[in-house]
Amino acid sequence: MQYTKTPYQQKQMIDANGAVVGSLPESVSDELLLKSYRTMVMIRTFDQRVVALQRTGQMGTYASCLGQEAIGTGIGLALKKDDVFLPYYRDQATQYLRDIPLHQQMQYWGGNEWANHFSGIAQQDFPNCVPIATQVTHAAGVASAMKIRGEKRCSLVTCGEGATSRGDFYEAMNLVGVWQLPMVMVVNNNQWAISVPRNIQTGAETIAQKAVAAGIEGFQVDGNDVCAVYDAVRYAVNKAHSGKGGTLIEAVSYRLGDHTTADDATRYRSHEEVNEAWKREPIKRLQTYLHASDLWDEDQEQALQEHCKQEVEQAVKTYLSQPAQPVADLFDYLFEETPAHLALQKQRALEKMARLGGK
Amino acid sequence: MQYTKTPYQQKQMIDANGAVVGSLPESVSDELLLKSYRTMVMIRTFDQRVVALQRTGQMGTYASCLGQEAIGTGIGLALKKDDVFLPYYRDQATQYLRDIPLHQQMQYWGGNEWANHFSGIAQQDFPNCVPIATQVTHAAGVASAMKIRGEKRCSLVTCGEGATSRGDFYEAMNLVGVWQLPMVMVVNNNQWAISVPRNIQTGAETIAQKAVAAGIEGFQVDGNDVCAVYDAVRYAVNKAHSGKGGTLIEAVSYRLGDHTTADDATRYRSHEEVNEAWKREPIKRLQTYLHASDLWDEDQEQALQEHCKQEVEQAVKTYLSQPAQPVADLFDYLFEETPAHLALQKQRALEKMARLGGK
Amino acid sequence: MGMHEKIADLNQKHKPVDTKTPHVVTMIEAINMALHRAMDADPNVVVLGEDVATNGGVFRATVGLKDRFGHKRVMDTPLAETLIAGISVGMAAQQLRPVAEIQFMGFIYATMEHIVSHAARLRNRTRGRLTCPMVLRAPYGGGIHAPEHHSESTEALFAHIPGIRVVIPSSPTRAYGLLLSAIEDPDPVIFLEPKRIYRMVKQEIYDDGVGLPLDTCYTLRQGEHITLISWGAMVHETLQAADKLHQQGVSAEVIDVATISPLDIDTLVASVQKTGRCVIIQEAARHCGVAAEICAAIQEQAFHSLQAPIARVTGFDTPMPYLQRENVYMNSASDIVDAAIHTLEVA
Amino acid sequence: MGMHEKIADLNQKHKPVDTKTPHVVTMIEAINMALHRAMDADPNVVVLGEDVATNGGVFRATVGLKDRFGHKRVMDTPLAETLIAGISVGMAAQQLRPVAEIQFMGFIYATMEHIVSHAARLRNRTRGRLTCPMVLRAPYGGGIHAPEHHSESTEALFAHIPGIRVVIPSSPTRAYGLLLSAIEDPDPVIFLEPKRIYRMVKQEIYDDGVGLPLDTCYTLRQGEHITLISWGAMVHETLQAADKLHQQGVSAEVIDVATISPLDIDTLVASVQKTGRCVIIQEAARHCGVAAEICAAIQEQAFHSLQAPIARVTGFDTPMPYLQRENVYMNSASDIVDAAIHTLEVA
Ligand SMILES: Cc1ncc(C[n+]2csc(CCOP(=O)(O)OP(=O)(O)O)c2C)c(N)n1
Ligand SMILES: Cc1ncc(C[n+]2csc(CCOP(=O)(O)OP(=O)(O)O)c2C)c(N)n1
Ligand SMILES: [Mg+2]
Ligand SMILES: [Mg+2]
Repeated sequence: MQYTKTPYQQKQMIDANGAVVGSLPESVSDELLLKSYRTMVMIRTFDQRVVALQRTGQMGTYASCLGQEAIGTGIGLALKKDDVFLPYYRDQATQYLRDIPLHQQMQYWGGNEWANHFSGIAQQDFPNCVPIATQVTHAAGVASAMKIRGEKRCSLVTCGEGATSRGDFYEAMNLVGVWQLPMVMVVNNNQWAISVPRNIQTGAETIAQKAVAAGIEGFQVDGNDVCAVYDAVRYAVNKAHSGKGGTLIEAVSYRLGDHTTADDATRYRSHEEVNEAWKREPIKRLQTYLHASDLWDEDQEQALQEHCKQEVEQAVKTYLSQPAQPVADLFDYLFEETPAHLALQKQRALEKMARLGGK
Repeated sequence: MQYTKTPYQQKQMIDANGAVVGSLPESVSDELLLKSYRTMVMIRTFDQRVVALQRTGQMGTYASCLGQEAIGTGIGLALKKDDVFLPYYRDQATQYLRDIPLHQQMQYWGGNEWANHFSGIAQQDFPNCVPIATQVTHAAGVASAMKIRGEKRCSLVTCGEGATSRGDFYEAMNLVGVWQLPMVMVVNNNQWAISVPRNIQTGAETIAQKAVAAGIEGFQVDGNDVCAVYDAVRYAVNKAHSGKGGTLIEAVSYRLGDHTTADDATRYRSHEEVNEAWKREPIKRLQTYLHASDLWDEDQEQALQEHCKQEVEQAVKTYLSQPAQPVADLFDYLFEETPAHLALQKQRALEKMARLGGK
Repeated sequence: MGMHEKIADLNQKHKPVDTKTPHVVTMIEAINMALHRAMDADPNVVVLGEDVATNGGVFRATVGLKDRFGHKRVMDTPLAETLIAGISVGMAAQQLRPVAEIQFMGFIYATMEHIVSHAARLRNRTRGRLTCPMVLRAPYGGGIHAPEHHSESTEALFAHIPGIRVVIPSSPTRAYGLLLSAIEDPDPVIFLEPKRIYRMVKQEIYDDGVGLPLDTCYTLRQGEHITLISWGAMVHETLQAADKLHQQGVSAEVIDVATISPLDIDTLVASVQKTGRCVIIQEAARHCGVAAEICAAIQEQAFHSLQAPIARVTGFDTPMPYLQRENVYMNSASDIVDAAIHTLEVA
Repeated sequence: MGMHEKIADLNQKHKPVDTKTPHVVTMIEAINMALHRAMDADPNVVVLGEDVATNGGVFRATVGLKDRFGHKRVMDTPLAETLIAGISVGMAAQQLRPVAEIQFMGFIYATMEHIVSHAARLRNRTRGRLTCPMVLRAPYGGGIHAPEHHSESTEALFAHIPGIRVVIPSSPTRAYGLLLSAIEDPDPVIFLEPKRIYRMVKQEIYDDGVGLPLDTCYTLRQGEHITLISWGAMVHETLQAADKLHQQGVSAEVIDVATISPLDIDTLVASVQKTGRCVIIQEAARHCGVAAEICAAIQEQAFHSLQAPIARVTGFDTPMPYLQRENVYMNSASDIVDAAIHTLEVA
């Protein structure tokens, strides 16, 4: 067998103008569309509020998901509760749909390890992963455990297109291929890895084609089209559950914000490019479609905006009232039983805090 | 663009029976065929003698290239003197053609760092690389240097098919694609990585298709057909020299021997498989072709066998008479100038050797 | 520390284990026995690595496991160390107990990101929600005339990392007991096997599934005049040195550190408080090795007992030479004796 | 140690450099200045890493270089640390002088195989035929309230590896001079930049291309009663501690180790022989850190001068906590003063 290039068809259901391409599949119900929309609006509200918190010194460095809400939302809606989600760090929407409260997500970015203490359906999910691409390998391990035990579950991992340059990405994908692991890889191709544009990240025409290296299925979807993302992930999850192996999904989107609050993207990319990208962003198009389909009206929009604002403000309040964790916690979770040397160091830290009048 | 599977055509010129497939290209002259043949016979003679040395305790662990002589030979004949060769550890033939004397190759396997002190056209070549796949990344660095300086040279790196599972392989190949590096990657797919067969190494149908992940050209050649290997490498080297980027060549062959002298392959593979593979080995088919084309006769064969034996025996003699390196050498090549602590340690080592009556 | 309790959980058929008959085994056989025992006792234990399944490992540590426990629990991985470490983290987070083999310690560096940034932190990062009960086994150390990169002893790199245990056996008995405990341990363990002594001595072992504690040093020989501290293969030269010293009228205490991180410093300090003199022997390069930590910690806590500077017998700050000169690198019992005598001569 | 000689080799146009006017700069500016100077002086110097070209580095260390020297010499790489280290080895073997940036030390672990197994060994392995004059720069250390993995100080891992230098500046002057020497050095250098003090103080620097020696410690303050040894950002707390001690009538000698491997032990030993007491301060986790080596080496060589155990002020054996508790991890000048007083109180 060899592989030859053929013209590519990116999967899309609702285009940038809110028009349906072909027809929506059965899996995409009105209810789903409305839930998608509500989720995306909530997450955008959250996102902008957290950026504001950071600007006023009440938050650590934060990675905004502005413009990429459809990816996290599509994933969150398609993933099943027994599956395991391994995020990178722009997965606010998925985490929200995995029932991780907004204030807990704030607590993470605010710098408190207790934020990673998920419960409910996220109980086995991984926390955000900072060392790029390493989570892809963990996901292969999680999927291996599922396969070894013969469970009908899968792991779903996300990463950026920059992450696809790292060895971890390929080593893990290769394993997915050869062990036929129940695993879904979703690449958020937001065109930038900090200041490095997609075209100097790899010579491959698409990220999706990297799947060929592992002998697995790979395809591109419009990552600003929540329906397309949802449908693609649903397909890949079902495939994984039925023992047919892994899938690489390239969700093509755009990072409308800075890389993080520590970054200033005007240094390396043009306003024009960003303005162009705004025309394809995910929320507006779905709103247009919902309006056009009489699924949504101005009152509902008003109510939703108000609701989201309130929820987010409530989360901010909870977040800001959460105390820093007890100092002892820094020492007691390295090992199941705290060894002697750490017990000693803990004691010293507590004494020091006491001396300094700290809590 | 997307990639679709199409039936594969492995490049081959002289088949397992010694028959020409299609016709030989101009680049493959009679002279070249004869030189190929002579080289392969020399290397096989060398290889078997080194294994014997190891069995009698006169040699360290050795990785035989039995059955894979065509790959190293094709590379060595196609590579230009200003190019840089980065081998893995089954490249005895290429190293021989890069003028690294046989006794020096023995010295390497015999455990003496001076064996890596190449001169002549191998002056800038890398020594054998033990940590699997890391040399592929070095080759990308070498090619980057050439590209930065605008030189008409390339790097050529080899590895096994097992090595293609490692992150280094993909990270480097990705760079070759995106920086359009003058680099040739030749994978010796000898079907086994110690005890692990090709089909549990990767789910990809071919190693060649991994090139798709990097957006570079990749193809398979019959690695037992020295003409096909030569022609493929020649093509890739020319392409690199003319600024058209990198190539992945999968040379399909078979490891007829144990993995190394420390291995016993009968533990994990069948005699039948090995016997089948012997029918496709590279030397016999070329001999058949040369005889059939009246380029070779029995007398020449006798003379060649005799010549190779003598050369190899001469090399053995030289190797066995080489002293171990001076102890001081262990300390004097870590840094250009030996720092104080190493000078002290050297002194202690020399004193110890003196006490023990060692040289 | 025993694994008996777990046998009840076992959801697959297993041969009854004879715990009464002693086996006279080498260290590599003891490791193989412990792996069998652990897999038998707990269905969550899985073994993975390069050539560990069909081939039984290049040193035969995993021989027989695949036939006994099947390919789902004994897995040949693709050739990728980062992957091996990384999937172990993922498996462990799913409550498996992966025992991964890195074929030689010289190829362990590609695992470091997963060990340092993930295995060592998963429990802490999630405040105990996800844990990482994995073992990363690797043959380590020199002295077998192997090719380049096959003789490394860079245990210090792992010893510096908070959140993992680093365990090194030096006899068949300790290999069996420490490996069982490492596998049973709820946290990640780097288990380094001194390959030079894989087949050096045999000991009588009962395959009783009883682990040895990971939080203690092992005093192998009591003594009054000087404390000799070592771990791994060098324990053997250290014991020989103690014999030679004994012939010279010197009574040396010999301690096998066994778990180099977290360290049982109390045992070491108590010994030096008794003897007043100390030599630490490591095979690894000198600069920033584990001997430095032990030395620093002892002088902190036993300063007033010390009658002489603590001496270190270590490898050179060079790579292990290619095999023709390997012998120059390795320290012998005489080198240890010399250092001890020198230390004893300090007034 | 100057780079003047090399300017003659220069085969590309460059602005004449004003070496007479003093620049008042922060450490990050000094690093940027040194990079400009080195690239100006030697066309073989190339800069590579993530976001180093167009963006000028996430800390602005490489700002201006791409515009000045072009994209062939200042390269944004794909996001792959193993690659960055590995291609640097390949480039260096071809006589370039790559200065590679790892964006944060927390992402340096993926480079370890290339550093340990190749960069550190290329000269030795080929008996001087191929060499590896590369510099691997990385911002390191905590104290800037960054996300997880952005505050690591694992310099001990590199310090243990034979064949590389590990250099850590602690002021703009030393950053400028040490970086120039690191780039000019014919062997691999790990250059760790304490990011907490990137912009903390300014110093007057002449952009004269003169490097500072890599084989010496820097005595920043002479003293009689106690020796305080540190490196990196903690040098600042150490100097503050010396001030406080001075107010209490204690004269403390302060030494910035600067190059932690190979170590200039002589300067340290001489100081402790004079003062008889010593505190070593490191930001990193305690167990098997560089302080342990310094402690071990000093007690070996200055045993009879020591009037008190050598004390270590170190980080805890935990990862750096998420930012809300970072302050608990970091030691302050008072912590150092306490340790010094404690040491001085030993009879
Ligand atoms: C191993 C590693 N290297 C470098 C970094 C620093 N870093 C953080 S995000 C980032 C870019 C990631 O780009 P991409 O994968 O495209 O994801 P995006 O942020 O665009 O969503 C880099 C270089 C890191 N976190 N981990
Ligand atoms: C990083 C690394 N891991 C493991 C090894 C041990 N090892 C040596 S050769 C080998 C198999 C290599 O297989 P392949 O790449 O197919 O090359 P071949 O030996 O078959 O030519 C292994 C696992 C090594 N040398 N380096
Ligand atoms: Mg991106
Ligand atoms: Mg192979």
